[in-house]
Amino acid sequence: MIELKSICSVYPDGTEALKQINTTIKSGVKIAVLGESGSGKSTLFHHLTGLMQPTAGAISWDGKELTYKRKHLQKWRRRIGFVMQNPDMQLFAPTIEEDVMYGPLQLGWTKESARIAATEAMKACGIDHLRHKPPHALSAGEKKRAAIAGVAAMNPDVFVLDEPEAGLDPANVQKLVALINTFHQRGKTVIASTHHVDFAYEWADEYMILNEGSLVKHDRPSVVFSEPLPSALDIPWAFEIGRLCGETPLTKKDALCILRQTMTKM
Amino acid sequence: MIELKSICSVYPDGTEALKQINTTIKSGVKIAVLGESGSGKSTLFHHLTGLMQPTAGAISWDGKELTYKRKHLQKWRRRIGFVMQNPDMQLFAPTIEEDVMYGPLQLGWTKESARIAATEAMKACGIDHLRHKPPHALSAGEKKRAAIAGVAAMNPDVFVLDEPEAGLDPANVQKLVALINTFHQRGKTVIASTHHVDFAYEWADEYMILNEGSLVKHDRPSVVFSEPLPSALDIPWAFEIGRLCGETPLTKKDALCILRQTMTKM
Amino acid sequence: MNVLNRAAYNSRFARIHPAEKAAICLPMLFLSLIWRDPAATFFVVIMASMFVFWGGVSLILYIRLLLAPAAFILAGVLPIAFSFEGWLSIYANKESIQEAVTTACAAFASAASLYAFILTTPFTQIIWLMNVCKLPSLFIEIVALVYRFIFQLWEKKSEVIMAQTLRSGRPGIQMAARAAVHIFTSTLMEMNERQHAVDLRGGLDYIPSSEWQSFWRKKK
Amino acid sequence: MNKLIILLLAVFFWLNSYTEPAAMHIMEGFLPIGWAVFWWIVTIPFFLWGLKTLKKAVDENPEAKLMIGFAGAFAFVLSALKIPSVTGSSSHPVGTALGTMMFGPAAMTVLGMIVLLFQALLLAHGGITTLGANAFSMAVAGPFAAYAVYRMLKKAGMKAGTNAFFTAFVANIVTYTVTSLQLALAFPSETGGVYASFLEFAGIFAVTQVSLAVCEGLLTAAAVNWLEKH
Repeated sequence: MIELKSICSVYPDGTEALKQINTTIKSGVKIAVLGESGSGKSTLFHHLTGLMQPTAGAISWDGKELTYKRKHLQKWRRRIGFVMQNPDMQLFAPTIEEDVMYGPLQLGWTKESARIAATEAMKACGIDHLRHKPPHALSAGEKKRAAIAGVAAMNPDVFVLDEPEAGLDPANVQKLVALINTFHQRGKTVIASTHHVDFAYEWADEYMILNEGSLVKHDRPSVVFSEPLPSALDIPWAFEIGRLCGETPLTKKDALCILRQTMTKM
Repeated sequence: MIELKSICSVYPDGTEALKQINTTIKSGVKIAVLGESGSGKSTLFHHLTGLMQPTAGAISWDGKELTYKRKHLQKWRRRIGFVMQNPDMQLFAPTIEEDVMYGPLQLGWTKESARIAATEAMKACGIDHLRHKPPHALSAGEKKRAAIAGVAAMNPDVFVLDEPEAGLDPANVQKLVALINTFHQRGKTVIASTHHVDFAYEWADEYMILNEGSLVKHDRPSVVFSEPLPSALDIPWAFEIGRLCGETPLTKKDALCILRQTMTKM
Repeated sequence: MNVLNRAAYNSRFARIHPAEKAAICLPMLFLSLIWRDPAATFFVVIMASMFVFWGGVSLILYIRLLLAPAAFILAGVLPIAFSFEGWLSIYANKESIQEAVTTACAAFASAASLYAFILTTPFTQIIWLMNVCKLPSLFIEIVALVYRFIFQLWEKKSEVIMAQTLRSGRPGIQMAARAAVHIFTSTLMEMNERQHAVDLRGGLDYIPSSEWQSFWRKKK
Repeated sequence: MNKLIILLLAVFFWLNSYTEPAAMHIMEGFLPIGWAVFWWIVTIPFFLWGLKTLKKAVDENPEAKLMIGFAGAFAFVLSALKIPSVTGSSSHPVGTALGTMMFGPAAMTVLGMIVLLFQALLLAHGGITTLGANAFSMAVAGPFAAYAVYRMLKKAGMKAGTNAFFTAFVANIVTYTVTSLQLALAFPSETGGVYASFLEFAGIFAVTQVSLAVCEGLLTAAAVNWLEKH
């Protein structure tokens, strides 16, 4: 369980990127973080992963506060894996396999155990067959999954994904959703930001809504989407249709199927 | 009117990127190009803008075939503006204003007329207030609009946009749709590729569907979405709802409104 | 680097005509070079600080910037002040120490005036100034390109370093080396796309096109 | 190969962190005005010559401009990579030898001056009045010496990698020697004149400079081998 206690973040030039964030992230949940560009999603992730130190407030894991000492940070990042938005800069080793093994090797694992962890992560992400290719030979969807595999190989408890579906085609988005659910089944926590609320609706248990640096809401979808949202955010199609039909479909297919049934019944 | 006559494109390594593309792009239409990653969307755009020369076939404008001579290419590109997916590749002047004025000045316009064109383009794209900033100080959405402004300042007849909405938040996507419609009202042709069919449905008159290098379809939405699509593509929510309710809403708001009315009527 | 650049285009003088700023800062620079004297140093440093303060730049940043050369100057003037006289015997006299002091003063004062200029003048204006000074156009074009690319590469660098940090990479020299190699190869991969962009926009000639405000003339 | 380059680059950065930057870049205002002007005058002809060769290259192949822009930006970022402070540090232009072999010594003069200009204006490191002197040591003397060695060894039939090692080694040592000489000329010693002063300026940094030169030699050799393969 991660607790954020009145986290404030002020940039050197005085802009307040985060204002008094208070919330708790239970383990094993899937959280979608919504909010327009500049609302503080990335900054929040930088604080979650210890890349930035809050101006005020504290962050703790199971009651133990993050001290920002080197040892503690290392341990923290071992448990919380962050996949950045642009996979190009994240895949820095000459081949995919070497890249996925980078994290475990940095943690001081033996080559053997690093290779085993990497192989498993690559399999989970469906890029096992690409292991000997250089990163630039991969498609956008494959690169994204390779970046996720590099984090998964370290076997963290929490996955933080920054706009994972940006630029992916629908087939790759479906693979991503499946991957998120795989992690969830293994007991991991998944936190992902996105601009596409329909994508989020397919997998998220909880939603965090950020607006101008404040955490406006953090709740289940039934609560979040029943109340008015900040102007720039949409309500998922499936939620609206479900509400009209009195059911709770999550995917497009289910929603349209239910809609069709309801319409013919009447 | 642009005509593509059995365009084939083969890469040096032997992969066929485009297979026998035959179609006509009428002036003043808004076309969405759909297809999964690697289906040839980008290659098609490279051919449209004369960046690549087809292995076989020809491309012509109002019956005049593109010869790929420097003079002709220059004239061609003056009339077709291409906004690439990654705006960083395209913004190379030290400030936004200079960057937007760049194209007109390269065409040999006077500074005065270039400034007038640039100011108008920046206003249309909503980045007028950023004119004196360097490109690296802008957000992703602002950079994208700056890149579009740089193309718009040259006042081309056709705008070709490669995945313009990738990575934009809903508010910026709405601005983009408005911008596309502005161009349309001024009599311009707009061709944009995207992975988000719901975004395309809000503005597109026609759809091109690419699959493994072949142009599977090029038609109006009512035709395209009534027939079976390649597996990786979705049907827009609004289209489905419209079909069920017997109307043709384009945006989410309209579709849900119509749906609500239909449901209560019954 | 980013700090200096951001300070420059956020300063109150960012839109002021670069020639006017140069007309204030460069004479101070030459003054401190010619008039190598502690009194001149004092005068120039005070003037430069006032200019920076008036320009709305944080004085703390300015002082922090000036401290760095101060250390270098000290290291640099030691060999001027002292000389070896025979094996392991160090010699200094009044003249050589005097020379060391004036050199240090001149260096410090000129650094102060140069930094005052840098902190209030965005690099784009410096490019414009070069153009007015009739420097060769190819040189200016390359400078403008380098300026833009530096920040793109810098962004990449920050991302690679961050990606390594996140995966338990230890900050240090090896990380920097890995980043350097990755930036180099990934940039080469992009070259084709960049060339396409250049072709599409009709060339790479830099044509300066900005307009500035003035300290004294009211805007039309 | 990639790993070797990373390793050598790491050693290079490490060695570089022990060099006093003032020794490699003459600070703004450090030189008396007479010497500052003198070095500007000496450098300018080389600069103009370099610009002429660049112009010819760009006219023949317009795509070269983009490449030159990137070479300059990369050299700058590399020199600023090591220490994340306000001013940045590490002054030595890595890759003088590589650039000389690729673009020729005259073109390197222009590129080197651009890098020095950005170091002065974006990193506040080096200076404008002393740019002439710095450019002469780093962008004129270094590349031209390197080019002479490169041509000589190439004629002698030496392998590209080994050649690159010596080229880079000489570029580094010549740059450093010329900088020391410039300082000695401006500030001759009371007792021993220019010569004693030169030994003094040169002596302080001899140890790190020679090891740096060896390391840059190895690095350049590895880079040349890597580029040949790709």
